[in-house]
Amino acid sequence: MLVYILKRLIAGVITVWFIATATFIAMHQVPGDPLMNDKAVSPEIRANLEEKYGLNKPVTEQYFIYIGNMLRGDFGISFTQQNRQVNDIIRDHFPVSATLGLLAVLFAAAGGILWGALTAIYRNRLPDIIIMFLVILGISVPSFVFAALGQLTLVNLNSLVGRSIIPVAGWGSIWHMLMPSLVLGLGTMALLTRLMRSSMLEVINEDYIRTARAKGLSTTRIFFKHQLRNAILPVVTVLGPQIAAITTGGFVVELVFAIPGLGRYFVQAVQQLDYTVIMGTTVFYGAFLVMMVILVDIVYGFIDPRVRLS
Amino acid sequence: MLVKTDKLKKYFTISQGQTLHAVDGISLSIAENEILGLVGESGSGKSTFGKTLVGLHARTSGEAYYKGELLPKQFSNSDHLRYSQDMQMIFQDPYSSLNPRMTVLDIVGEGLAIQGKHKSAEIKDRVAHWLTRVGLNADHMSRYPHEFSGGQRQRIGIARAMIIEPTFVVCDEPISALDVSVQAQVINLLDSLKKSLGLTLLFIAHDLSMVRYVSDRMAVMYMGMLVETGPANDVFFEPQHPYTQLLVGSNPEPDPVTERSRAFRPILGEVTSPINVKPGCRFAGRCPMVKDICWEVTPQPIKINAERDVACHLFG
Amino acid sequence: MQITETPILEVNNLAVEFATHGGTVQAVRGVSFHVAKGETLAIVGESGCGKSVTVQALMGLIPIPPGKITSGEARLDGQNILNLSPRQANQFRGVKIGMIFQDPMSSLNPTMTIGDQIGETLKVHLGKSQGEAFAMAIELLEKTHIPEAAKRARQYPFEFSGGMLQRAMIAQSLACNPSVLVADEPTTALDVTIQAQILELMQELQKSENMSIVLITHDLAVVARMADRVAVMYAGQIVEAGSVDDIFYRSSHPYTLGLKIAMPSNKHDRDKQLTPIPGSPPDLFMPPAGCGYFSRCPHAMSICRAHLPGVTDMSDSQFSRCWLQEAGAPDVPELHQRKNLPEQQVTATTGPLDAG
Amino acid sequence: MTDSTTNSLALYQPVSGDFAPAIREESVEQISRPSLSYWQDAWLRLKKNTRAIVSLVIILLLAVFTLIGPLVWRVDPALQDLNQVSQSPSLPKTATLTEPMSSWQGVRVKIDPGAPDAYPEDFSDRAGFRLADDDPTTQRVRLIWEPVEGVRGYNIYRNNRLPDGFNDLGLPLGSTFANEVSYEDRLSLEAREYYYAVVPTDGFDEYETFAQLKVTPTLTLTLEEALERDLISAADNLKPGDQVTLRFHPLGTDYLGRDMLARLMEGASVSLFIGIFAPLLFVLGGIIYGGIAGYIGGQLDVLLMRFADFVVALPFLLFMILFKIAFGIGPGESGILPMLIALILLGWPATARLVRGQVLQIREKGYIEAASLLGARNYYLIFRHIIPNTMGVILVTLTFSVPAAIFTEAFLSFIGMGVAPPTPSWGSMCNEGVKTMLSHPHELIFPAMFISVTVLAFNLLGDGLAEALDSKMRARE
Repeated sequence: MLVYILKRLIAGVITVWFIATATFIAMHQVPGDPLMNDKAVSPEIRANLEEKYGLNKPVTEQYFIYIGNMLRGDFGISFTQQNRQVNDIIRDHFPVSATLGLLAVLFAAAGGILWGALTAIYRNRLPDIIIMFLVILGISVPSFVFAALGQLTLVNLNSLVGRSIIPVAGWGSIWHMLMPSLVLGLGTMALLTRLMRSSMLEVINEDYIRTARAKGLSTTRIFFKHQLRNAILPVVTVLGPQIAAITTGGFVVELVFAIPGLGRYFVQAVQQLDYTVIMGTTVFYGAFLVMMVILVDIVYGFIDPRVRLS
Repeated sequence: MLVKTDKLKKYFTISQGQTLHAVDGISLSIAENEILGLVGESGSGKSTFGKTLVGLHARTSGEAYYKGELLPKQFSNSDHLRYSQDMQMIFQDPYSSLNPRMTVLDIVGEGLAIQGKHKSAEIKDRVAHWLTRVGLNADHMSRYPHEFSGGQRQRIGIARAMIIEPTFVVCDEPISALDVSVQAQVINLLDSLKKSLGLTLLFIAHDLSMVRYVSDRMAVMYMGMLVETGPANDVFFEPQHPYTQLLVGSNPEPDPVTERSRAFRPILGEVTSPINVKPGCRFAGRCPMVKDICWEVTPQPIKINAERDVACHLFG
Repeated sequence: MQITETPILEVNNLAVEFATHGGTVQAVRGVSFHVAKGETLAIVGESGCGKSVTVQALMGLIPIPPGKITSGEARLDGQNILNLSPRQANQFRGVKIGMIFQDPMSSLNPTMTIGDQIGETLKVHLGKSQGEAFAMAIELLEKTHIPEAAKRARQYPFEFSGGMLQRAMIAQSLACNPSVLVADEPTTALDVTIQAQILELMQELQKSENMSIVLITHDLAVVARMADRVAVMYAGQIVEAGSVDDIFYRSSHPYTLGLKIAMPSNKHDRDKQLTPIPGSPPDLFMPPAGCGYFSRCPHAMSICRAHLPGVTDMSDSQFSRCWLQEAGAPDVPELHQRKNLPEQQVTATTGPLDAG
Repeated sequence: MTDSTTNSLALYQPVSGDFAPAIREESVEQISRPSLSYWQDAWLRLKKNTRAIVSLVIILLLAVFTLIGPLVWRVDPALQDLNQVSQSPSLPKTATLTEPMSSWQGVRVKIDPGAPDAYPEDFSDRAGFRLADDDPTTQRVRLIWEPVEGVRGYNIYRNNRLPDGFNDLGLPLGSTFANEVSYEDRLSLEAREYYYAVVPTDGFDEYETFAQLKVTPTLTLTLEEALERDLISAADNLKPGDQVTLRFHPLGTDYLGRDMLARLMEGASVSLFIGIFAPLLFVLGGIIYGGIAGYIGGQLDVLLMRFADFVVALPFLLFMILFKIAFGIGPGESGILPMLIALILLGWPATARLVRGQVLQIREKGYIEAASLLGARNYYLIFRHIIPNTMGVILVTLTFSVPAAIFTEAFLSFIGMGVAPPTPSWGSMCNEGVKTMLSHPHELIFPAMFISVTVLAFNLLGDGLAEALDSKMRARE
C-alpha cells in the first residue's frame, strides 16, 4: 500500500511538472512574447516582471527561474492589478471556490448514492422511472443552463414571497452557497446516480448476496452490510475525475452567480490576458486536481481490501 | 517419434521479480498414431505445454521436434502456415473458441481460405463434407455459433482443425466444458477420426478416468513438471509417484461399492502456483513420504522399466 | 437402505417457472423427494435439468419475479417453508438449513473478512456480540481443519485458495448447527485432490453433527462416493429415485442407464466403446407433452411421445418415471424392470453391475 | 417410496399399440429459427427500444436541420434587423410606413411659482393622463397630462403589465419639471400593450399617487428605414400609411435583431462539427493506440499505457486554454482549431484503454489461436477477428463521446473561450442569451434546448446500442 501511494505521488509530481512546463511553453509561444508585450502593462509592473522573470536572459534560464519560483510557491505578480501577488489572489479567492466545490461534491455524492440505491431497489417501478428520467435530463443539460434556471427560480421565488429570502447572486452566507452548489453538483449527481444504480443492480446478482440470503440475513442487513458497500466501490473510483469536472464547472457557476471565486478570476484573467495569473492559477489548479485524484485513489485503496493488501 | 520435446520450458513474467514457471523442463515424446494423455490439476501447466508445443507460446528454453526437425523457438505467421497441416489444436471452451461474428462455413473453411489454394465452391463442398463427418447437418453452414449447443460447437471446432487433415492434434481439455452425456459423443468422434485418419493426439484433461480411457500412454504433470509417464493402464492402476497415487486415490468412481471400500486417507496441503520456485521436489509440501533430499534437489525422471519414468527420489 | 424415521425435509410436487424474454421456462415440473435425519440425498442431473432451481426454491433464493413457484410444498420438521413471510424465512435459513455453493470465490463477500462473515450468522441468529461471534468463527474454522484459524479469520476471501474458501463456506453454513446442509455442486470448481478433501470433510461433519445433506451434482462418481439415496433429474422432473445401490446397480430408467454407459469405468477392460446419449435435452420453453427423454431414448415407444409417464414404485426405496415399467411394455435386458423381476429376485441378483 | 404416489397427474391408461417402437422424425430437436448475424440481431434488438429509435430519428432530423436547413431557410444569420430586436417567436408581421421622425416640442405650461405646497391626493382623477395624438407607434409614444398645482415635477414610468400598485410601476423612463406636462417615449417599442404611469414629485421625492394609461402602439417604420433595409425598393413607390411586410423570424431574434433560426442552423454546423469530428478523430486515434498496445503487448504495452494514464491526469480545460493562448488567439476571437486539437490530444486515452482491454481479451480467445495455427497473418487476424469483435464497443464509445464533445464546446463557448461572436455556436448563443434571460428567455432557451436534445439523443442512442450489442443480454435470451 505504501509503495502504491508513493508511486501515485511520484506520478502526480511528474504530471504537475509537465503542466507547469506546458504552461511556460504556451506562454512563450504567444506571438510577441506576452511578457514583452506592453499592452496593458504599466511601467512599474513591467520593471517588476523583468526583475522577477529575468526577461532579458535566455529562455532556458527563464524556465529555471520560473520553475524555481513555482517550487518556492511564488506565482508572481498580476499584470493588470497593480502590485497584486498571484499568491494573494489565490489565497483570497480559492477558499470560496473550494467551499463551493466541496459542497457540490458532498451534495453530488450523497445524492448520487441515495438516488442510485433507491432506483435499484425500485427497479422498473415508478420511483425508478421518474428518477432515471430526471437523471437523463441531468446529464443532458449543460451546467450553465442549470445555473441560469437556478437563478431564474430564485428570482421568481423571491418575487413571489415579496422579499429576498435566498440571495440571487453574490457570496457570504450559507444561503448564498445553497443554489450555486446545488446547480454545480447536479450533473455529477446525475452521473453518479446512474453509476450507482447499475452498480447496485450488478451487486444484487452476485453470488455472495445469494449466500447472505441463504444465511438468513434480513433484506435490510443485506442491503447495508453487503450490497451498499460493494456497490459504492466503483462509484468512488470515478469521484476523482468528477472532482475535476466540478472544479471546472465551478467557473461557469461563479460567473453566473457572481461569486468571487478563483474560477471567475481565472476566466477573467484569460479574457484580459493576465499571463502571470493564468500561469499561476493553471499550475495551482493542475496540482490541486492531480492531488484530488490521488487522494480519491488512496481512499479507494483503503476501502477495498483487495487493493489495500496487495 | 513424431513429436519430441527436450527440457521444454515456458516461463511467464507476471510482474517485476515474479516469474511463473508454467512449464519447467518437460522432456516427452509422442509416437506416431499414439494417443498420449496429459493429466494434471488446474495450474499444472498442461495447457501451456500443449500450446507451447504447437507454437502458440514462444519457448523460454529447451527444444521441440516434429518428425526429427527442430521447431522454431518463436513461430512466425509463415511458420504456422508451414506447419498447419502437421499440427492443429482443439480448444477447451466451445463458446470462446468460435468467432461469434462468423458463420459456420467461414469458421470451418478458415484453414482452406488462409491457404488460398481453393476456390470458394470447393471450400463449401469440403466444409459440407466435414460437417456431415462430425455429425452435423451440412445445411447449417450459414448459421452462427450461438445457435448451436455446446457439444455441437465442439464438433464445429473439431471440423475446423480436421479440414486441413493434420497429422498431430493437441486436444486441450476438449470435453471438460461439456455435459456427461455429450462428452462421449466428442470422445467417440475423436476416436473414429483417429482411426480413419491415422492421427496422433496429445489429449490434455484433468479427468483421470477419461484420460485413462482415451489414451495409450499417460503423462502426469504437477506444477510445471512431469512426475510420471507410462502406459495408461499401468499408470492408472499401479501409480508409482506419490502424487500420482494421491491423484488416483482422490479420483472417485461411479461405483458405490468401490467408493464404500475406499480407504480413508487424510490429504494435507493445497495446490499452490509455481511462482519463483526454489529447487527441490514441488510435491514435497504435500508428500506423505517426503525425505530431506526432496527439499533441496529437484528429482529427475528415472526409468523404472522400459516404458515408465518416475521423477521421485524414492526411486533414486 | 431403508429409512424408517419421519423425514426431516419433505418436498411435494414442487413446480417453478421463470418468465423470460422468450417466454416462460418451466424449470421444475412437479418434483417430490424427502430426506431423513442423518442421510445424504444426491440430486443428480445435467446442466439445465432444474436441480439447482429446486433447492434454491426451497431456500427462497429464487428471484421473484421473474421466478414463480407455481405449486408444491416443502416441509422442514413438519413446517411448510414455501409460503413463509420474509421474516419467517430468515428464521430457518442459515439456522435449520445451511447452504454452500459451487464457486466459493464469488460466493463470499470480497470486502468482508472471513471471520466477520461467519460471525455474522451468529450475531444475527444467536444474538452474539462481535467478540463472541468472532471467537466462535475461529472455532468453526478449526472444525473445518483450516490451519492458523485465528489468523485466517482476519483475512479476506481473495487471500484464500479455492479449497480453503469452500471450507470457510462450510464453516459458515454450520455456524448455527443446521439439521440440513444443502450443497449445490460444492466441488465442481475444485481440483480432484481438493474435491476429495472437501467431500471427506462433509462426511466427517455429517457424522459428528448428525446432519442431513442434500447434495446437488452432475458427477455420478461424487454421487457414488457420498449419497445414501439418489434422485435423478431430467428436464425438470425426477425420472428415477432410489437408494444409491438401486440407482447404480438396478437402474430402472433409460436415462440413468444412458448416463452410466456414457462414462468410462475404471475397470481394466478399456476396449468397450462409450455409448453417448444422442441429441440434447428438450427446450423447457415448450416442454414436450410426453416423456422429456423421448427424443434421445433408445427404447422410445409411440406412447412416450404424447403421454407423460407416471411414477412406478420399483420397491420400497425406488421409483421410476418410465412407460417401460408399465405392464405390457417390451423387455429391455439391461434395464431393471419391475414386472420382469419380482422383488426377491432383485435382491438375489444384487451386485456390482458392470457399468461399461 | 410413499411420497411418489402423491403425484396428482391423471394417469393415462396405455392401450395396445402404445408400446410399439416410436418412429422419430429427424427434425424433432431442430427448431428452425431464422439465422441472424450479430449485427442483424443487434439491429432487431435496437428496433424494439423505442427510446433509442426516437433518438435516432432526432439525430437524423438534426442532420437534416444542419445540412439542408440553410438551403431552405435562406436568411443571413449575420443580418441585423434593428426593427425587431430580441423578438419572441411570432408569425410574420407587417408595419405601417410613416413619415420621417419629426421632433415634438411637448407641452409647457406656466405655473405659479409661489403656490403653496399642497398634497395632491386626488392626482389620478385630476391628471387627465392621455395620448398627445391618436396614433402611438413603435417609433414614439407621446404623452400629456394636466398640470397640478403645488407639484414640482413628474416621474414617468412604463410597465409591460398592469401595475400592482405604487411600488410596481415598472421601468423609470425619465422625469420632468413642473412646467413640463408631456413626455415622448422613443425607446424602440414593440407592438404590444404598455402601461404608462406618471407620478408627481416635490422635486426630489414622489408623492404616493399616480395616474396610469394603457397604450398599444402600432408597428411602424419610416420610408427611409424600409428602403435602407431592403424591405421595399424605390420602384414600389410606397407612401407613408402603406403596409410593408417585415422580415419573418419564426424563432424570434437575438439582441442584435439577428434571425434565431438561421443562427441556430449555423450554430448547429459549428457545434455538431466539433461534436462529431473531434470524437471521430480521437476515437480513431484511441483505437489505433489501444490496438497497438493490446496486440503487441509486453513492455511496449506497459509503456504506452503509462503514457495514456499520464494524459488522463492532465486537466482538460486548463490545456484547452493554454492551447488557445499558444495559438495566439486573443479574447473574443474564435478558437475552433485549438478546441479541436485540445479535444483530440486529450480525448483519446479512454478509448485507447477500452480498445486495449478488448483486444487483450479477444487475443486470448480460442478462435484467434485457432486462426494463428491455421497460418493466418496479422492483418487477417486484425481485420477478420479482432476488429469485427471490437466494433460494438467502439460504436458505443463513439456514441457517448459525441455528447461529451458537444458539452465541452458549449461550456468553453459559454465562458467565452471557445467559439466567439460573430460565429454562432449553440454554446456562444447561450452565452449571449443568458444576459437577457430575464426579459427575453427565448434567446437562451432555444440554443440550450438544441444542446440538451442533441446530447439527450446521443446518450439514449448510446444506451440503446450498448444494450443491443451486449453479449450478456444476448446469452440471457
